[in-house]
Amino acid sequence: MAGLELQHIEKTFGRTRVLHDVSFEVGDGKFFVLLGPSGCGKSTLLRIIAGLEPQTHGSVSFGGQCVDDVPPPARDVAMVFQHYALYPHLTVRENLAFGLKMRREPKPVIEARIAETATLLEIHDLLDRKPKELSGGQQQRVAMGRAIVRKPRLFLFDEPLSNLDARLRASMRVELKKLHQRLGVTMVYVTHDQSEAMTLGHAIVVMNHGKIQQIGRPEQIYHEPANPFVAGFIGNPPMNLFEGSFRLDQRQLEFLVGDLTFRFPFQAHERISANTGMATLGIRPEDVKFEPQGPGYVAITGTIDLVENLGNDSIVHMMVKGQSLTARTSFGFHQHAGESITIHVKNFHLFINDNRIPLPSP
Amino acid sequence: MKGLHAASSIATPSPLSRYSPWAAGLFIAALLFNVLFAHGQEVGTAPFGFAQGGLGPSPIPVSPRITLHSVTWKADHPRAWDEAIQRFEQIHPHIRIKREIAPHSSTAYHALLTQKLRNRDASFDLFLMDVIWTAEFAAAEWALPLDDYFSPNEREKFLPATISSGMYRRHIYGAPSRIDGGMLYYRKDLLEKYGFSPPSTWHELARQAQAILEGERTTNPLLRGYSGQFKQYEGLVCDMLEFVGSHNGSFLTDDGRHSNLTAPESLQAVQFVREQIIQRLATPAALTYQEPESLAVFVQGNAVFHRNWPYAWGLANDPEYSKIVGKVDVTTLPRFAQGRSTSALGGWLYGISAYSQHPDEAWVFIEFMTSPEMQKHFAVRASLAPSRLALYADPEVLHANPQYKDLLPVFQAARPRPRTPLYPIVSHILQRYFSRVLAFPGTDIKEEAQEADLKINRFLALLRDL
Amino acid sequence: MAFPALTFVAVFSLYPAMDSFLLSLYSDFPGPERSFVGFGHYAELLQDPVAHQAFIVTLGFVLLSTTLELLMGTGIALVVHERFKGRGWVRAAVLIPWAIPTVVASQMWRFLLNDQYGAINAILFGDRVDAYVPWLADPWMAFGAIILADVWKTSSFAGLLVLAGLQVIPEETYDAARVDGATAWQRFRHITLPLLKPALLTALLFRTIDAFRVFDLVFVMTQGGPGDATQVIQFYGYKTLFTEGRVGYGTTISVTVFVAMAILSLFYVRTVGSKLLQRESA
Amino acid sequence: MTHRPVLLGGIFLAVLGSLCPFLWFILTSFKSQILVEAIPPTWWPDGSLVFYASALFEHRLLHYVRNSVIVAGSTTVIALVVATPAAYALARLRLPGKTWVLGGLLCVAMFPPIVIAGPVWQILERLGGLNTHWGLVLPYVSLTLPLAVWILTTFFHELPVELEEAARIDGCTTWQALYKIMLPLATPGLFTAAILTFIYAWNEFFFALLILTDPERQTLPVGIALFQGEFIMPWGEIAAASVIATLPLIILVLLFQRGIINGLSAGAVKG
Repeated sequence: MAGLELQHIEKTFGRTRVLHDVSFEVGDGKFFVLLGPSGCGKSTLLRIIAGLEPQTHGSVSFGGQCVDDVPPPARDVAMVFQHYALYPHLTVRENLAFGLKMRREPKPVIEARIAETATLLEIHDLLDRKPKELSGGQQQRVAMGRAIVRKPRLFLFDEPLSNLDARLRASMRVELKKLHQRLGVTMVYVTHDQSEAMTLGHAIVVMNHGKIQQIGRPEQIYHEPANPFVAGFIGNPPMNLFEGSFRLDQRQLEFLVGDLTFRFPFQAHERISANTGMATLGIRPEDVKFEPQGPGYVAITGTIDLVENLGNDSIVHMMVKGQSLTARTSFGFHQHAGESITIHVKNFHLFINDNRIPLPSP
Repeated sequence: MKGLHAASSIATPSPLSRYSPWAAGLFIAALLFNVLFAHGQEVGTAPFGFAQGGLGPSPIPVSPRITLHSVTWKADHPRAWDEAIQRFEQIHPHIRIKREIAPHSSTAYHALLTQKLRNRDASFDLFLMDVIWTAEFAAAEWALPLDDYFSPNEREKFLPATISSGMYRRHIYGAPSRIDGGMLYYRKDLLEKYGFSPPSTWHELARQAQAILEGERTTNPLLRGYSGQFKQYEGLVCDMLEFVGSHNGSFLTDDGRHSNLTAPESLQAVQFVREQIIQRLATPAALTYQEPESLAVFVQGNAVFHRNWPYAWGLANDPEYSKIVGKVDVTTLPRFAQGRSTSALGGWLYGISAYSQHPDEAWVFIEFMTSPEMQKHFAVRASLAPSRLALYADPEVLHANPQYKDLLPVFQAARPRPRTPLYPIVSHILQRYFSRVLAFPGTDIKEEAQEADLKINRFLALLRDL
Repeated sequence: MAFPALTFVAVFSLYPAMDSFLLSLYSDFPGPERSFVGFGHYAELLQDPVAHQAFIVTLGFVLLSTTLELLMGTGIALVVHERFKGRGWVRAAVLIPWAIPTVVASQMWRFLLNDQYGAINAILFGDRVDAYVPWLADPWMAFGAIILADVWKTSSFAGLLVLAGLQVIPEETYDAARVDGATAWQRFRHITLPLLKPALLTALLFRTIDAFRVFDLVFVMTQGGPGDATQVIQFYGYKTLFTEGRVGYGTTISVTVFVAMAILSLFYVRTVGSKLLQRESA
Repeated sequence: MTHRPVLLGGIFLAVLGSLCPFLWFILTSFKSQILVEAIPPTWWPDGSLVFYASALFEHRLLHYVRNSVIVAGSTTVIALVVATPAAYALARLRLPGKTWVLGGLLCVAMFPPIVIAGPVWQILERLGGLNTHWGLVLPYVSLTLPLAVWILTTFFHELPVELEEAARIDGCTTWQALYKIMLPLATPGLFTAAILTFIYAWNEFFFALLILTDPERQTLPVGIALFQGEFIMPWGEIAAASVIATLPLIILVLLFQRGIINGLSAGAVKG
């Protein structure tokens, strides 16, 4: 087992640069998630870690050892692919045994490991079937099993759950988490699904356009997104983001977005007043309150457009002075479209020049 | 000319070429001696002592056994050939004959053989060659001159036409295996029925055929007047030579330097073939016929006259194959009023490859195959017309082939196709010309002949520059 | 990994082809020593009426035979694509012509087309023997006969390629069309045909290449006759090179045919073939 | 389907058109000589086996069949062994000129045999390959490679790269990944390439005639073509020989027609 370190990884295909100076470190035994929209370079990064793709610059090391010149078979990693990549002509048992055979493990060891893995994943019944006789979830388990059975020093997952339906995905997520707890091996997990990232990862790297946007623990990423991209990418429904500019009115700080004005109950600090250009203001839907709150809250009035009732909570879409805004409320919400409503917000996220600026407390 | 001498010097400096013709005689005597007295010796180990002792400085390796490779076609009478070769191997235990089989058709056979020779292939020693190739093979120095092996005395015993077909510029390159000549087969029953004697001119043939066709229309609507070979292939050149030649025409001028197709005699003969033979007597179907198809028409009883080679006699009288057994006779081909009957000379010669390692042994084999005994064997067993003159008086041969007696004059006067190293090219031009004027009745014969003349002359001119 | 394959191709195809090309630059006459004539033979070819005619005959053959083969092939493919009892046997049956050596198939057609004992005459005219047609005697019909034999021999191969194309068209597409009220003909015209285009083009390419090289058929059936009516360019090349021994001119003819075909298929490869290979990044 | 009669008609026509000409040959093969060239032709044979006897014993047909099996078989095996890695490399390499390599291969497939025959003959003569089976197999392999590579390349293309990567991560070398994982999956494509190669080698006439003049080594098409004697057209023997010679291929096609078609649909045709 080992940690993983990436230093200044760059990758170009022809003239397109898909990775820009990517560096991070994954602690031994951690569950590390690479999160980003499709095409952000996260899969390429994973393939570079696996050795399937050579990087253009930079280096990869496992447990302090540089593996740049180590071919994939010798890197001792296991990978679970998006489409599982089970060998269609082999039975489940043979699929599991394949990697061990390639490494010339003795037969009894192979059998013991298969038995162990089958128990762990509860796939005993499937061992003698061919992949095409399995359901999607079963194939997924086998793909996982093929990785586990090898006892590699590093697990790599390339969107392993994206081909499953929602329920199965949720339950597999739990199992994966348990599995990690039991095995304690370093795992690198690529996904575009932020909820998978939040629930699974010890640490998350958010990537976009081949660049790292933010590295941090899930709660860090949620509560203190480093830039508008991360802020908009994490959270469901996504954060409301408003482009606008600040104005200092009678020592009162105002943020203007078209006709909409946010009046903050506090004064501007230097970094805000120094900025005369545009800034981005973010409000998480779950931070919007419908009842009057204490001091420090900003109140705005708007009109309800649409209410999505999700059972235990509701998503309220509204128009506020020509700007649309989404809110999430966790208890019964009884107003209807067309009605006027006043909201109260205290938690704001502010980004200037794509950087997070902490707002002063009132 | 310089090339020809070079050719003989390419040949391994065998004792025969050095001490000939005396040595040749000695050598052969030694062989005969060997044959006569060395019979009991074991095959394969028999030391060929005579050659060594008898010829002193002989560089012939005393190899226990030599395999001669002979290029040939698949014979129509394979057993006759097998027997001949068995017999040879019995007499000459130190020589084995291995046959390499090439396609039957003269053209395809030629393509394959020349491909090998062009590449100086030393893997075969001797070959059968069509009489039309002598000039080409000699000029290219592919065939070894046989002057030292094949003595003038011996040559006199063969039909002159066959010997001259093996000659090119005063050297001989081929020993005749058999002779072929075009001849007229006819239904003697039908001719007798209508009171005709065999036609001596083409117009007479046409008249007789017309009369018989009209008379037989009800009994056999399929009956045709004439069946010959008019497909676009080498045989067409032979058939047309017989028409043109018997009208005092020729393909080339007498000196062989120019094409002569536009001569009026030639044009008229071609026109006769187009109008009388193809359009009327033979029907255009003849444009698809080679020998087998044209013979099929005849043996099915559907043609009055049939032009073919000597081999057809045997088949026409074979009840397994023919419906007209006993109703067939054969005669010389007709002529035009002003001309002389012309029979195209065909036949095959034995030649020795210039690249052979064993030319002496090859000659031993050739001599055996062209010996009176073997010529007789093939005449009797396979209806192949012998190239040796004497056999035309041989009772056994005549018993098997009674028709030969009358045909000897045909063979003696048989007319060769143009003798030029460029014969294949000339032949293709001729084939195209004749086939076009026969298959497209609207074409202007003279125009087509001029075009062919032009092309042939262009190639012949190249030769003169040599 | 491609090294052994490329070696093979280099030694037994490319080198010989280059060698031949060089040969085509040397004179055939006079004498055994050949002299360099540059592109003289190519200039001669441009002036050669026999070659022109052979080229036109070849072109006609290629156009007609490939068109007919694609039509027949599509028909065959549509039939054996349907599900019915004994389909395996029918498929095997239509593949038989393809499995018969061309030399044999051509002999067979020569036999079938015989003017006296040929089966075709017997089928058409029965006992009315006087009506029998000497198919190969007429220049046009002989040309037609060559095409007929080729179409018979290779339609099933074209059919095979088209059938393979049919099999990748999803059944749902037809269901959708049927829901939209398309008739069988409309479904064929507007769905099958457009989706079949790549398969048809592939078949067209392979058949065109082969048709350009047609040789065995003519060699066996007509020897180019009557009156050069069926003399295709390859046969003319063969005659010149192998029978007449004019190595330079003969290779010139063949090299020219090759170049014409190469241009044709490079055009094809660029239009269709590149599409074939550009989906890899998906 | 709703258009049953149309379909039945189509089946009838397709089978009739494909089989009838050959049926006539089959009928002919059971006739005796006098019936073969009878005018008008007679339909029904008299059941004579003369031609079969002659083809089998006089012309030693089985001996040609044996030679053809050897030549076509080894051509197929060698061509596939050589073509597979090449196709694999072409399918997987990220080369800009790949289309051109494939186009070039296609060009090679177009070489008229006449163009290369002479030089090939000379090479073989230098190698001592004339009149040997391997001497014929070598040019056959070269001539069938382009088509085989073409088919296999498109086939490998269809196989997911993921599988191969999984194999690499499981510890396979490139070669192991090829023959343990990709090859078994490409079986239909291999099969198609094999049958096309086999039929080519089985039917080829021009090179076989040129290279093999020793009757001991000649292949079937040459053998049958040489049935023809100098002046006799042995239709009956040719018919009988064709029937015998075609039987193995018919059985082959019957057994594997599904494989051939599946192989083609996954490979050559998609575009």
